[in-house]
Amino acid sequence: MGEQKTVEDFANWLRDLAVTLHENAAYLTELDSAIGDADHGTNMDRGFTAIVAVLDETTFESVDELLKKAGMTLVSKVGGASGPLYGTFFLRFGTALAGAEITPASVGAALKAGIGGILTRGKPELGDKTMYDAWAPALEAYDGAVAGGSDLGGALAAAAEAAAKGRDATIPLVARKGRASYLGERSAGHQDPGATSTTLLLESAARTLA
Amino acid sequence: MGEQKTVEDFANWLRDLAVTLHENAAYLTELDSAIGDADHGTNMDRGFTAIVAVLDETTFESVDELLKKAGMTLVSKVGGASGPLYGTFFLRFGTALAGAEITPASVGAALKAGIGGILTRGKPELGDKTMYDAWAPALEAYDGAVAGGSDLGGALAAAAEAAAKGRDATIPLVARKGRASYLGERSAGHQDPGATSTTLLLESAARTLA
Amino acid sequence: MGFMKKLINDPADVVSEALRGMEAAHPDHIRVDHENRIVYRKDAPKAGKVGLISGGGSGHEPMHGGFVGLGMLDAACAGEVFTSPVPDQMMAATKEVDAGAGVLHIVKNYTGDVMNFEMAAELAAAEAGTEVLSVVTDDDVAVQDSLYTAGRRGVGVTVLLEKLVGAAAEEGRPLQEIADLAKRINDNGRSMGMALTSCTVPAAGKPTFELAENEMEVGIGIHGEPGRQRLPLAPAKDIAALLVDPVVGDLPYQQGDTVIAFMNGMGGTPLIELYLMYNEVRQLLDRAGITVARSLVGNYITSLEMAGCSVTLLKVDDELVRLWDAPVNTPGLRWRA
Amino acid sequence: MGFMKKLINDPADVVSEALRGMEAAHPDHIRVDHENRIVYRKDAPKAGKVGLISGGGSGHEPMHGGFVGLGMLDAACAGEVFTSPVPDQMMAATKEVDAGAGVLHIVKNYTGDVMNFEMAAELAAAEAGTEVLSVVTDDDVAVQDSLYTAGRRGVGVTVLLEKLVGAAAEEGRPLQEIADLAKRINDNGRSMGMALTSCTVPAAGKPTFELAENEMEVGIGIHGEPGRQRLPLAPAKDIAALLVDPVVGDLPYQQGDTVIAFMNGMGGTPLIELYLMYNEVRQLLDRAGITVARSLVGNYITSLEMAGCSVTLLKVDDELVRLWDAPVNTPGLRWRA
Ligand SMILES: Nc1ncnc2c1ncn2[C@@H]1O[C@H](COP(=O)(O)OP(=O)(O)O)[C@@H](O)[C@H]1O
Ligand SMILES: Nc1ncnc2c1ncn2[C@@H]1O[C@H](COP(=O)(O)OP(=O)(O)O)[C@@H](O)[C@H]1O
Ligand SMILES: [Mg+2]
Ligand SMILES: [Mg+2]
Ligand SMILES: [Mg+2]
Ligand SMILES: [Mg+2]
Repeated sequence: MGEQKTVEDFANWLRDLAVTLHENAAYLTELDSAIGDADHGTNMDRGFTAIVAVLDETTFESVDELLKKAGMTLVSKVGGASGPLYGTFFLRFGTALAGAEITPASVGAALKAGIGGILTRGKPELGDKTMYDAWAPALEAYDGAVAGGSDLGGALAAAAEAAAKGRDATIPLVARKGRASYLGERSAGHQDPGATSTTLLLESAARTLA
Repeated sequence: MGEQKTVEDFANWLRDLAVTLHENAAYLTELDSAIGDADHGTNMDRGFTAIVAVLDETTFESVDELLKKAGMTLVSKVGGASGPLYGTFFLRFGTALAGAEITPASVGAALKAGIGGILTRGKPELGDKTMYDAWAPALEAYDGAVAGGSDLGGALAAAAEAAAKGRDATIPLVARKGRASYLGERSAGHQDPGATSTTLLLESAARTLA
Repeated sequence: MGFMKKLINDPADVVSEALRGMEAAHPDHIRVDHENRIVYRKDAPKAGKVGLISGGGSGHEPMHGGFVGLGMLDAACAGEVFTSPVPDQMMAATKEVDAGAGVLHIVKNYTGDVMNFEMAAELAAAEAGTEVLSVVTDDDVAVQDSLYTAGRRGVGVTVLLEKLVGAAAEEGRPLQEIADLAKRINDNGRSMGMALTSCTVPAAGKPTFELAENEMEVGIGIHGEPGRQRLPLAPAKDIAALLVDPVVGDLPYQQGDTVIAFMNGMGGTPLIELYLMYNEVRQLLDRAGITVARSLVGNYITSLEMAGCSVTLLKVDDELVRLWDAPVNTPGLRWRA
Repeated sequence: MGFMKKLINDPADVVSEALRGMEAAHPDHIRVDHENRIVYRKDAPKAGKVGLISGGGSGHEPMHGGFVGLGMLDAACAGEVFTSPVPDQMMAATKEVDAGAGVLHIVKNYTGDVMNFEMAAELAAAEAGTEVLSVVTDDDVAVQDSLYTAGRRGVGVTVLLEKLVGAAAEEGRPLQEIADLAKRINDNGRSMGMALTSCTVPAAGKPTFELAENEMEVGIGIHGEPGRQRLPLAPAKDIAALLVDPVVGDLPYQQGDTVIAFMNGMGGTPLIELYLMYNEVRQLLDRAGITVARSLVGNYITSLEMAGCSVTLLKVDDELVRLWDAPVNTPGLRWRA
């Protein structure tokens, strides 16, 4: 439980996430059909299938190398909006953990760095109806849990729960970023696909890094 | 009844036929959809609408002029297979009546000439699943009725009845001429559109020239 | 009448309004006689050149109006949708493009087209003394050929023939030579088509045939008519074989032959699929030992909004390849000009 | 997964198989790096010439791969269907076509495209020292423009821009001038599109949106996304007004302006309807006092098999008309070459 997490644990997270995204590919694409271009599930599935292929081939010495490679793989294989966004997230998440011990605090700082990457690339603001609407409350909840003494698993569980709330909160929003913004008022009433995949990512992390 | 038919009577036939074809345009096109290209009703309707326009504008001195003009109008306005076929029919039908008294016999000879035009243009044989499968028995029945002493109306009624039988007999046939022939065996089970319009033509004649 | 997913106004005006748009779009290539619905090469008649005329029902765009211009047709007569034009149109066009060297009528083998062009040729010869020869294209191997039937349909080869014969006419060759060349091209070409969907004749208002979501029609023509066979949907690889095999199997192809390969879309199939299909076709031709000298991929002889495709192969020699490469400048096909 | 009326094999292979077919069809124009899914102009890099690169999701054919060749692009990067390509592709293309004069990236304004191209430009500049400038097209008036949103989509103007800037690059003009020209072209172009039907992303297996038989979507983009408004089906005349009015109403058109008018099909709409629509568009432009210098009518920037169309107007001066008329020799657009 409270033990130091290893490269294997993070690799297992990525493998679990790949399975989850594969299982949810049709669902994510369906959400993207309503207010986008019907590819978010395929995009995420393609990216994480590629990550699993890398994991099968390569042995990683450190968590940061693993995560940076995951980010580079997403950048190279996904395309669309989600490729650079999730790719940059993992690149910066990994970079922040370079040389660091894996602690609730260091992971929190890395999450923040990763989300910073999303902000740099996509310039989302809260309420724009994007994945950031899941990431922002997740980070806040994570930090709060750590401040309250949670271990990594607990903090990730709190983050996942907050992400899910943020994801649900995207439903009534009128999109201002991403493809959904082209629909104007018609984007209201639909859940953002990226906020949904972000929630799956954090739920998987809470499951596998507990 | 047995009186000599005038230009007006023949003009009335064409007008009645125009109404009939207009009313049956969707039906004829539907038949042509099954084994052709979905235009027979539109073609016939366009042609006879043009004939009515001519009738509204022109006074004809003789039956043969009227019928030749009808034929030329069909040739000029219809196109497709039915334009030259019905156009040539009316051209030769009219030409055969030039200078002749309108009698059951002269009309019979003219019908034969008209059908000869169809044979020249389309080279149909009996059983090819074309309009000729209605025309051929119609002519035979007409001649038989005249030989049996029928007046014009009676002979036309006999012709129309035989045409209807010929039309129905096209249903099981495998087409060898026209577009339906492209379907091979799949053309069987469908009624030929041209045989159907030929029957309408003769039924209208029997109605208006009785 | 049901709803039609078409960009049209009154169904009766489709052809004439489309011709107006075409004229507006291509002022450098064509002029249009709207009363007679004839698309003329802007500078027709060309002194000393054999006049080339084609025509047929509308709904096959860009054929034929889009193939009017330098190196191809001098005039195209547009009929109603899927209905052959009338002799008056071909007569008017024949007189207009005759520059003293005679006129060739390029006719697709449909009963209506053949009869209407025949009447026009008779009348034009009688009235104006114009020398008219005709070539009838009949390349569709989906149709059983026989003396007792209407014979095979004219489909994809018509496009290639108009290009090749157009180039020959541009060289100033005499009418009989042009007609012989046309005949030779037709004899060396074969086609086969298939449909994923039906199409709707505007005046009819509903699809000519119904096709379930798991079905396709194989052996279709270009008039929305049903095909020879209804089959379950299949991968592109299998569809390519269904089209290529009967084409290659029919005379006159054999190992070592060189062809122009024409992958045609029926109107509603996007280019990405046509390229994908062409990849399959090329693999089959490679395996059959047939060399492709030139390729044409796109929507050139269509059936309104029908989804589907056809494959045409034309056996060529060096002369035909040279004629293919010659300049052409029409709305629908253009190169080296 | 339901049935798809598409000529494909495995949905995952659509893009790579289509690229193989494209390469087979156009051996004189292009070569394809299949691993990186890049379509190159056959003779790239051209010494001394600014390299022009575009790219984007697939499903818009002939754009962009069909616009590679003399007088247009040097390379096009193909993403998955409706998914922007990845930076590795743009980086590879950038290095390959750089002939010392720098490279222009032509990017349609979509979050994914912009981000991926940005990453590529950063990396290419860092790695190889190639000078890279970018132009982002955003001409779709269906989308409300605002500082706080993703902004307008890049649609039809992209095609015209690639042609015009391609001609300028062919003249050997320097990178900054080319980029300025591109910016000016984008600023002077506006578009608006509509759909009669949805389309199906192969990997998704079903239509992106559902549309009843009496409905149409107005204000759509090119990725099968729903539009701004769902309206009852209307005659071509009314649809033309729905498209032309917001385009003309937006800056910068006014009475007396001269434009290139581009009537584009979305992929499933046949040419006969596009010409008919263009006739309507021209009448509206006449009434607005706008002169059409050049026309382009056809399926050039598409959305798979979607039925529908878009109108693009680009305000031009004599120089732009001259660049438009300059030779172009690509699979999708070709003249004077
Ligand atoms: N500017 C942005 N900032 C943050 N997230 C964004 C932005 N634009 C889009 N997204 C996210 O990306 C998701 C769409 O991803 P995807 O469908 O894979 O890419 P694309 O939109 O290019 O098709 C959206 O649901 C949204 O959450
Ligand atoms: N060779 C022929 N001889 C006689 N009648 C024919 C021949 N070919 C076709 N027809 C008739 O023409 C009818 C079709 O007419 P129509 O649909 O108007 O023309 P098209 O076949 O050119 O579309 C057929 O139903 C058939 O009766
Ligand atoms: Mg998407
Ligand atoms: Mg018909
Ligand atoms: Mg017809
Ligand atoms: Mg996308």
